[in-house]
Parts: sequence; structure tokens; C-alpha cells
Amino acid sequence: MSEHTYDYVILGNSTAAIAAMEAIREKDAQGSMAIVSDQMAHCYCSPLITYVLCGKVPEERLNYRPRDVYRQLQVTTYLGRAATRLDPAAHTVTLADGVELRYGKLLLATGGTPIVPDLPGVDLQGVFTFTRYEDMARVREFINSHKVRQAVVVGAGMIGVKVAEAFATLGLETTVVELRDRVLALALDETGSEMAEQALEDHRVRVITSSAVTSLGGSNGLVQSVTLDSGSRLPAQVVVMAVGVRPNIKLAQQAGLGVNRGVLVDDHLRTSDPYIYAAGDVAEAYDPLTGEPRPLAIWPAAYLQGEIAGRNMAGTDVTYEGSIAMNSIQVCGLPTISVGLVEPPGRAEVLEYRSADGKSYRRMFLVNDRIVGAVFVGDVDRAGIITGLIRSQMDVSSFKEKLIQRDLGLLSLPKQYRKHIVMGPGIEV
Amino acid sequence: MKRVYAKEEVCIGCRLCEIYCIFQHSGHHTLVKAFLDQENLPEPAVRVEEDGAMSFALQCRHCDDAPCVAACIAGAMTRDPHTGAIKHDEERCVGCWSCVMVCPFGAIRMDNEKGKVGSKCDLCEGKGIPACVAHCPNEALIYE
Amino acid sequence: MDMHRLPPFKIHAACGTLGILDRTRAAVPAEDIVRGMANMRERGNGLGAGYVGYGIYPEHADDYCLHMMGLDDGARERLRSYLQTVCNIRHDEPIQTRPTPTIHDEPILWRWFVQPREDKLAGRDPEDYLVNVVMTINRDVEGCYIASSGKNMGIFKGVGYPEPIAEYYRLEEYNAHCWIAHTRFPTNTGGWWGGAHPFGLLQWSIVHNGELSSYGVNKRYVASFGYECTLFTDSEVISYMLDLLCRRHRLTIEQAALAMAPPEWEEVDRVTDPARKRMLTIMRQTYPGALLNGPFAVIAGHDGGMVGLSDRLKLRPLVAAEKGARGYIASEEAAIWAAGGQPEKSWPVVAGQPVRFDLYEAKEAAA
Amino acid sequence: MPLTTVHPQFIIKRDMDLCIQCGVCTRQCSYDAQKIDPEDGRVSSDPRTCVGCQRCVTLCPTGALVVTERELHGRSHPNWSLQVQRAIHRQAESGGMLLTGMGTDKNYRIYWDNLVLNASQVTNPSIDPLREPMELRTFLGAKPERVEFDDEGNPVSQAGPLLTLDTPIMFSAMSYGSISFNACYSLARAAKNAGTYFNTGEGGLHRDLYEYADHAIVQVASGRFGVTPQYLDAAAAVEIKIGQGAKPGIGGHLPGEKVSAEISATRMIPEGSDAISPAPHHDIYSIEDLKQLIYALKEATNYSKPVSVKIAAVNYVVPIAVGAVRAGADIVAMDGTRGGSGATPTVIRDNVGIPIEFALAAVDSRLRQEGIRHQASLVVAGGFRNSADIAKAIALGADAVYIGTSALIALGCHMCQSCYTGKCTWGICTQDPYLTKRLNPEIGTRSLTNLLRAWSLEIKEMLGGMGMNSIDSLRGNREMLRGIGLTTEELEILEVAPVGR
Repeated sequence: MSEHTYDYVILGNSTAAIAAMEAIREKDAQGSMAIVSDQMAHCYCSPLITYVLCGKVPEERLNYRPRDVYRQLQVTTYLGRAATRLDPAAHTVTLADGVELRYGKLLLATGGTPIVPDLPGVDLQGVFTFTRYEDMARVREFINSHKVRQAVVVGAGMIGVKVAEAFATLGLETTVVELRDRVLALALDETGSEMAEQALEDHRVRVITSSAVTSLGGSNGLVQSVTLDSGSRLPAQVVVMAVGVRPNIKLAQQAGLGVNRGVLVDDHLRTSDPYIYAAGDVAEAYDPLTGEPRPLAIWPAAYLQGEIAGRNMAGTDVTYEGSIAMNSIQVCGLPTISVGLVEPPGRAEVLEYRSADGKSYRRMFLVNDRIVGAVFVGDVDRAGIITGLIRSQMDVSSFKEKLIQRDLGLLSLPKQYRKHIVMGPGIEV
Repeated sequence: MKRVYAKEEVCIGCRLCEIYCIFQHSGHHTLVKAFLDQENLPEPAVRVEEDGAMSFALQCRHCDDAPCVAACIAGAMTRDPHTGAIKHDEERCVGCWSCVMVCPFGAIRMDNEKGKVGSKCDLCEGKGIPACVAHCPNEALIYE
Repeated sequence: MDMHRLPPFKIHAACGTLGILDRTRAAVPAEDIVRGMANMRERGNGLGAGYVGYGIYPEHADDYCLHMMGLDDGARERLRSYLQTVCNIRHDEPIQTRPTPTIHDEPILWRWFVQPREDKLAGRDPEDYLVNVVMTINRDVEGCYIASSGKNMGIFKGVGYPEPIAEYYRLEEYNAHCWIAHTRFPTNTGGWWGGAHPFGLLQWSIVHNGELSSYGVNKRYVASFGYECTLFTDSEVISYMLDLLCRRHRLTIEQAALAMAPPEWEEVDRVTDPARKRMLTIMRQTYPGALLNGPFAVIAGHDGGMVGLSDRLKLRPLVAAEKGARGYIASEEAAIWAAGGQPEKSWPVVAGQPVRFDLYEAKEAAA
Repeated sequence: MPLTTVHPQFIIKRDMDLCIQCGVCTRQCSYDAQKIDPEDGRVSSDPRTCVGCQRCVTLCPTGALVVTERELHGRSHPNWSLQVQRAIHRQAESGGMLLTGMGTDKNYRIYWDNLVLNASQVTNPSIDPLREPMELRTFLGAKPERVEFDDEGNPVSQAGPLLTLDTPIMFSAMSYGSISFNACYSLARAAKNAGTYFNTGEGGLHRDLYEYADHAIVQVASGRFGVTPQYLDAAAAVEIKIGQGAKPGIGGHLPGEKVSAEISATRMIPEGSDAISPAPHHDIYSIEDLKQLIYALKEATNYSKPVSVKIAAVNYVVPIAVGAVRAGADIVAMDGTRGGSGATPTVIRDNVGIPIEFALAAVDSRLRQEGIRHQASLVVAGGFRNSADIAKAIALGADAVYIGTSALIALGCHMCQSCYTGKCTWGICTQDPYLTKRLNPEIGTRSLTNLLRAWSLEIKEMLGGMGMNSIDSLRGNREMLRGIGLTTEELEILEVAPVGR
């Protein structure tokens, strides 16, 4: 048996992969395990790369687990080498350098790849995507080595907004261009987006919505300008494409696994091949609120899926109840949290609260007395109580009027729910 | 693992738990000195909710499958493998409030000036019985 | 020395006791009991000793014999004038004595053989009647005290060690099938003739070594049945208690012992046989006043024989032995050996369990 | 509002060096004597409404508070003491009877302190309670005068239905309604733990306490509150309440605002209506009426449980008590003048009734003289403070002792005598849910069980010291008592010898 044979092989090195690794080792102390990643970096907190860019977080605090985590859990690492071919029948995966690994069980946790629209000038120097540590390192190095004064970020999603904030913090004249009519359209509702835009403007980030980038202009190979469909031209020495991320399904597709937008998995996170599992941004798992599977590129879901996939791979039988969409993002100092559906279906009941000074805003949508979505902007204190109510799909009719009140607490909830928590052994929401 | 449970029927809303939690984490040796040192007086990790005759004290439940550990993007919220307690590392916290988003008890307190999670219950690790339990005058908080 | 109106305080004493019974009614020579008592000289302080003999007045076997101690010459006549009003005096005579070194201040000693007067009985039980007569004499007849009042038995006691008392009362002249004796170590009194043991009432006689801490309860318990304690000694209360339990409540000796020295509740709770448990429970519920608490070891003589009982913690010694027809009970086994040589069998009296030696004839009658 | 001439009774001193402005005292004070001044958010106090319950002092985390009785000022006068003047001021304002809680605070002589107990030294040894089982087991009820046996040696005599106590101490009557449910619950559970009994008082038995009914003595008082067949059936004994030591001869009054839904259900009276217990039972105007009620209750419970009669110790307590025994009472409970109460006219509490020591001595002696002491047990109550009082009472002849105030103190009461206000800060004598929570029944049960356990241990220690290993030998053993500083008549009534004799 060649020395590259493992009971478990994990493709990917982010939160889903780490959660799976730890879950497997906890259940199976002896099983041999390998982890493969096309990135050289030790496992790191990817959402923090914008904080590192603008110096808010020192680089050494980026690692997600201690440096020796792989040695402690006896996991062999294959870093900086992408997996190029997967052969489910032969139970093998071949890496870029030709090395072939044989696996008992395999986890696909290869996350997502940034979408790069096919625009003229997109290959110019100074144009970057921003999902990985290397992207951040290259942008930082580019800014330091070139005369950069203006920056344009294409796409005002989660990544776009945080990159724009970072550039503004670095003192660059920053503009973010968004195709839709408002920023963070997936995460917030209209009022939420308005407040987010205001926060960006207060942070000297210019926001242009309902407009698309048609082309990038440059001179001697460096990007110099961005032209919009409105015809206006924005000077820019650095451009970040943040229009979205797509599950990294190429390997799975070529291996003949069931895929849609992401790799399809069942309630045990198994793919169509019983020995191959998938978790994290690459997977398309069940969303209890919408009732059908969809890719969910959010950190907590990735961790949870990784953990459950790991346990199942190690032989225990755990079902994954699905994750609901949720985002917590601080836009230039303005905390925002959204949970569940942000655009409520048809005749949802809406509860809304706006503080006198307009600084904090809450909105909840209820469908037959169950909360299906909530947005908190400004004051997000104890928002998790509502998250708990959404996940448990609890009937809130008896305390509906208390939900939106500022001093929402466990005392506002029925005694049974509270009793159960306060006396119960922990979270069973 | 041992956890702190509140017995609502006998919580008298006196807030001594909060006072002793502050004192325990104040670094001072006398209660009076702790409260004189107003500026760096810590927030209590336990919070008393009161509505008329109903009241009880709530702190982090140190859940077995803690959603806050899953949600934390900075590895600041971790579970201590020995004690099972959920620890919060103030250094690493970036104030993204993901933990606040997922904690179903709303037991995580935000410290807006510092832009980080405020004091979070550490079960008074290394200091014996949690201070809130030890000083509840009516045994409304039990540690088992 | 005022015999009657003593200050009402409790008399504390330690003591030595010895009882010898010949179950065939054969005479037990007085010298045996005296030799046994001499052996326990340490247990007394010479301030009190006494003997009770059963079967000593065969010729008056059916008459109640009152042994009288009189303070002065007039006492006898005062007793006669009262006694005539309540009893028929069959015969009365002095109790023979002889001057003996160390014996002094002796009272007038006289014995009366009497029967209750039919006309005065008015249907009352003669023994109840006699108990009243005795208590009335002790209380009201000036300078007069009745030491014993049983049939065919008598108590010979006074201030002194056992040997001189036996010598003084010329005990060798009596043929008793049962002798019970006592030597006394009183503490707070100079000792007086009436206070010595044994203490007798009708057929019962008591010698006692111990100190009842429950005296106050026992005294008030028998008082509520009409017994009036005048001597403030444990033996007085115990003898009234025996008379109450055995004669008036007609309890057997075992049942009376259960009332006086009951098993502890821990033990009662462990009893499995429901009938026995119910019996023990009803006894303790009914007779808390009879519980003798504190250390005691008692030898009680009665017409049918002799009984020994010690407290349920066995805080005072009591040992029993057998040799042929003879039964022995004593504070010390050494006294038994001294009295009648090495016994065939000897055993310690079990705490709270009575030991009894009955006349063979009594057994046949009962069987 | 005209000027009130009633000066504050207490002084509240706050050490500002220690006060950390935490506000615990303001939340704990139910008399508005400690408040947060809205102006600057700092704590402040108003002595006028303070009743001196020491709640704030106890809970203050830094011990910054001292509450002391305010010395009454003004020219002293032997006849017109300042207390007398205050009472007149109050009545000039209220025009009503002055109410108070707890037992009399007039310093009548406490005769227990004039009696001392015996101990063995040489002639009879002490019994070591560590080695020998010390028996406190006590039976309350009618016992046979003697035990008769059939031929097979089985007893044919029968004792009446009896209460079996593991220790001669019971909890006195305190009704649900005057004290909180948590207090009743604690008393019930502690009674069960200690193998003794609690008394429902006139308030009926709350449905949640039926689980402890086998340790309950249920009262039938002149108001007949909560008296149902189940109530009588479930209990261990039934007690007819004729009187109460703190207020002999008068009835009781629980104000309507205290009669919550729970209390109205338990007492079977409309919610919010005043619960009045009339002075006499309006069906007991003579001793034979009492006999009828005793036997009615015995019939109702088909002679399965003892019936007790509780009377206040008054001048004719001997004929009344002996009469009750002759009327069929299995237990006679006598409540002395120092007994406590939730709400009582002060003038009656302080001037009516005789000390329990004499009532007990006289009644026990008379019952023995009459030869009927075995027909009923004697239970005494009224101001029992410690296990020595209890041991002395048993030596005088009591079978058992009811304790009330000492139980309340164990639960946290600080004797501020304001029970009638219903704002008891210790959660005992109140129905306000914000206050009743303060008495955690787990703690309450533990405190009461501890108190009974401690006192029982002390009684065993004293018994051993007297050379006894059973309470039976102390009950009525007046030899074990000696009197100090008592007159010869007092010694004679108590039938106790003076010290030295």
C-alpha cells in the first residue's frame, strides 16, 4: 500500500475542514488522516483578511488554530497543492504534483471561488479578487509598491463592503459599485441598506448603486480607470472584483458526483457517493426556512456542516438539521445582524422598531406566528434570542408584542421555554 | 460539567450576584475598593432580568454544542477541553458580534466602547464556586 | 432522730445485696447469708444493713406480721390503740434481740400478727386494706414505723454492719427458706434504723443497689395510684411499683420487668413478630411512669420465691447462680461462693431481663 | 395631613465610606425606608417608615448600614412613660385598636430562668449520649391506665389513636394567610424530616401540603376555615382552637386584602373578604358543647386520630384543662401569655393571660391527683426560646412543646413586631409574591430541621447528664428541677424544691 493511503482525506483547510478534522479525531483516535489545500497558509480566519489589510488585526492573530494543531491531531498535510482529479471508483485523489492519495472516506471542503466577470481589462495589473490570504497579501504588496490613491470595489456584498471599508481606513479614495439598487441586498432590507450606505459614506466611501462595470481601462499594463454602464469613468489604480462567490464544484463534477449550484448532499452531508462527503461553501445543504437545499456561504453553517460530516465519516450517525442564513457584519462601526429570510414571502406579518435617534432599527417577519426573518441594525444586543426563536420555529403568538421591544429578555418568553433553558443542561433550542 | 442554574421562584432580584461578579473580576481584594475604582470596573457577566415579582439571573450556559464557538470567525470563543467551559479571548475578539447573533439566551454582553464582547462568564475558574452562586442570599443560583 | 418528718430530699446510697432461696422450702442457715454479706463489707459503710426471711413464722403463716420499730416506749401503745380499730390482733410479742457491740440507739422492736377486721373491710380487698393501714401508721402514728407487713415473713434491719445486725436480731433462731440481705452506703444521712433495706410491703421485699434518676417520675406515678412515699428511697418506690404492677394490675413478673426495664425503642422497632411488637409498644406507651431509669440492681423477695432485675444498661452488677435446690442472686459472685461454696452454674443477670428462682411447689401449682 | 406626633422608632446610619451605591437595600426594603433618589440616582433613607426589620443591614454587601432603635426623648415620667405617650398619640390619630405582632414585649418574669435542671455526679452516673441511644420518642393521645393480658399473654388493652413524635417539639399553629405558603411549606417539610408535626392554624391546609398531611395537626377554629372531610381525613390529628396565648378570649381577623385566590381556595371564603374568627365558637357555650364537638370530630374521623383542644392559659386554666380531658380531649394544648401572634391588639397581648410555667405545673398536678393524667397528653406553647425551656417544661410534666416564634426566627424573622402590616421583608408574614420569594423553602426547611435537630441533641445531652436515657424519665420529674429566687407559694404551686434542698 503506497505511503499516501489514509482512512480519511479532507480537501480544503478552512473552518469546515478544521471542524471535520477535530470531529473525526474526537470520535476516532487512531484513524490515519490527511488534509489537502491549494493554499500554503496555515488554517486562518478568512473573514479577518480585510481586518489584517487595514491593520486592525495583527497578522500573527490570523491563525484559526494553534500552529501545531495538525501535529497534535496526527494529521498529514499536503499544502500548496490543489487536488486535480478525483476517482470515486478507485478511491483515489490526484494532486497537482502528481501525488496520488488513496482514501477510505473523503471530505470535499474546497469552499467557493470568486466570480470574475469577463470584462475588457479584467486581466490588467491591479485588478484582484479578495477571498483568500494570498489575495490580501498581493493587494497589500501592490498598494505598497505602486502609487495608489483611488480604489474601486465592484460589488457591495459582504466582501465588497468590508474591502471598501479597509481601503478607506488605509486612506484611499474608495468607491464601491453595486449592480443592485442597494448595498448588502442579500443581508439587509431597504432601511438596513440605507443605514449601511450612510455608514459607508460617513467613512468616506462613495457608494454607486444600480450600475454595472462595463470595462476597465489601463496604461502600460496597470489599471487606471473603471467605466460604468452610465458612461461615467472612475479613476482607480486598484480594483477588487467582489461580485460573488460560486461553490468550487469542478472536481466533484468531473468525478461524476451529483451537483447543482453546489455539491448536493443528504441530511448526513454525504454526496451521491457513499464514501464522499461535502461541507462548507462548496456544499448545497438543506435550508429549513426555504425548505429546499441551497448553497449557504456563511461561517457558522460551514463549521456545523464540517463537524457533522466529520462525525458521520468517523462512524457515528448524526443528522444535520440544516442551517438558516444569518449574517453579522459591522459596516464601518455600524453593527448589523440579519437572520433567516430578509425578503419575506407574501403576507408575512411585520414588526418594526426604530429608535428615536434613528440610530437603531429592528424588523421581524412572522408567518403564522413563527418568526421567519429578522434584521437588526445599530443595536444588536441579545439578537440571538430571536435567532433561537427562528431556529426552533416557536409559536410566538403569546408574547408577540414583546419581541420588538428594546428590553427583550428571557423573561419576555413563556415560562416553559425559559424554565427549560434556565434549568435545562444547555442549549436544546 | 457543572453549570450554574437559576431557580426563578426564589430569585429576589437583589442583584448581589452582579455585584460579586464585578468584584470577583475586578482584581481588587475588597469590595469597597473595587467599586471605588470606577473607571476599570468590569461589567458583570451575570445579568438579572426582572419584571415585577418575576426575576432571575442569567449568565453564559456553557452549552455542550455552543453555537457561539461555531460562529466565532476569530477563534476567540473556544471550549476549554478540560473543564468544558466556554472561554472568551479578548485579545482575538474583533467585535463582529457573530456570537451575539447566535446565542439563544442573549447571555453575551457587548462592550461598545471597546468594540468587543464585554465580560463573559468564565465560571470563576480557579477561584472556587462561582461568585454569583456563592453570594446569592436565597440559594436561587445553584452550581451542579 | 425524727423518723417520720424527714426533710423531703432524696436519699442517695450505694449498696451490696445477696439473696439465697432453697426451692424445696428447706431452711437456709442464717450464717450462710451472713458469711456472704461479710464478704461484701466494702459495699457498705456500716450505716445500714438488714435481712428479710421468708417462712420464719410457720405457726402464724396466714396472719400478716407487722414488724414495728418504735421511737419511744409510748409508740407501742399508740400503735396498739390504732391497730385495734382496724385489725384483730392475733398475737403480739417483742422481736428477740441481744445486746451487740456497735449496735446502739436501737428502737423498740415489736411484731404483731394481725388480720383485717371484717366489719371494717366493707368488701374492700384485704391487701389494699392492709397497704392503707401500713401507710397510715407510717404517716400518722407518732414515732412508729412498720418495717415489714407480709405473711410468714419479716424484715430485721438497723444501723450497723450486716454481721452485728444478724447477731443483734439472733437470726440463727429462725428457719427461713429464703434470706435476702443488704449492706448500705448511704451518703447524705447519718443512717437511721427505718431507712435501712430491705424495704417491705405485704409479701414483697426489696433490696436495691443503685440510684434512680427517674425517682421523681416513679414516685409521682405510684402516688397517682394512692401510694405515698415517706422514706424517699428508691427501694420504697420500687416496692410500691411491684405491688402496683403485680398485685393490683396483676402483671406477671416478666411483664412487670418489661414495664420497669423495657427494651429500647431501637430494639422494639427491630422486632419482627407483630404480636410481640404490639405488646412491647403498648407496654411502653402505658407505663412510662414505671420505667426505672439510671443504674439499679434489685433483688425482690415474694411468697413464691426471689427475682433479680438490673437496669437496661447494666450499670450495676448483679449475678445469679444455682447449686442443687438453692438459687442465689448477688451483687458479687464472691459473696455467693462465700455463702454456699462454689455454685454449679453462675451467670451475669442480663440487662433489663429478670432472673427468677421459684419454689418448686409454686412451679407445680402454676404448671 | 395634620402633623404626626409619632416620632420615628429607628435611626438608619449609613457609612458612606462603605456604601458602594449598589441599591440592594432599596430593593429589599418594603417599607420605603431605603430609596434611590431619582435626582442623582444615589441611595437615601427615611427613618419615619423604618420598622427595624434589619433586612437592609443583613443584605448590604459591605455592611455599611446600622439600624438602631431611636431612644425616645422627652421628659421621663414614671406613670406617663414615653411608650405610653406614643400609644396615646397613635390612638389619637387612628382612633382604632393598636395592633402588634409577636409575643408580649412587657418584661414579665420568665419563670424558666428561675428554674435550674439537675445533673448526676457520683451516686448515679451520667449516661453517655454518644454511646447509649437517648430516647426522645413521645406519644400524644389517650393511653390505658394499665395493660391487661389474655391467657395467651397477649395484651387486650388498647391505647387511643396516638401521634408518634421522634422529638417532643412540634411547630405551633401559624395559618396559611397570616404566614406565606413558603413558610407553611418549610414547616411541613421540616416536621416530616424531624419526625414531628406542624399545625395548620385557622388557615386550612393548602392543596400542595396534603402530601405532608400525615404530619399535620389541622385546626378547627371558631371560623371553621377550610374544614372539609378531606381536611379532617388527611391529617394526623385534629385540634379545636379555643384560645391563643397572645390574645386569650378574643377572636382573629385576617384583613381582606391578604385573602388572595390561593388563600380563599384554602379557607373556602370569598377572595378579598375579611376572615373573621369570632371570639367564642358560636356552638361552644359550655363544657358539654365542647364534648359534643370533640366527639363529632371523633365520629367524623371514626376515632382514627387524636383530638386536641387548644386553650389559652388564663386564671381558671386548671378546671378548663381538666374539664377538656373529661370531655374526651386526647391532647390539651395550653398557650401561655408570652405566646406569639401575627396580629393582636397590643393591650390584650400585654395584659391578659398567665405564664405557661404555672398553668402547666398546676394542670399536670391536678390531672395526676384526679388519676386521669394518662387520658390525655399535655402540650404547652408560648415563648419557648431554647431547648432548656423545653426540658424544664417536660420536667414539670409536659408531654411536648409547640414552638412558633422560635421557628419564625429560624426562618429569618427579626422580631420587628410589624407582622400585621403584611409587608414582612423576610417573606414570612406576607402574601406579596415579590416578598414571599425571599423565603426559599429549601433553606427554610433546612433551617427548621437544623433547629429541631440541634434542640433534640441538647435535650439528649441534658437527659444523659441527669442519668437518664429516655424522655419518659424526665416527663413530670420535678425532682430534676430546683427553684431560684422564687417565693415559697410559687415553689409550692410548681411543686419544685428550692436550690440547696
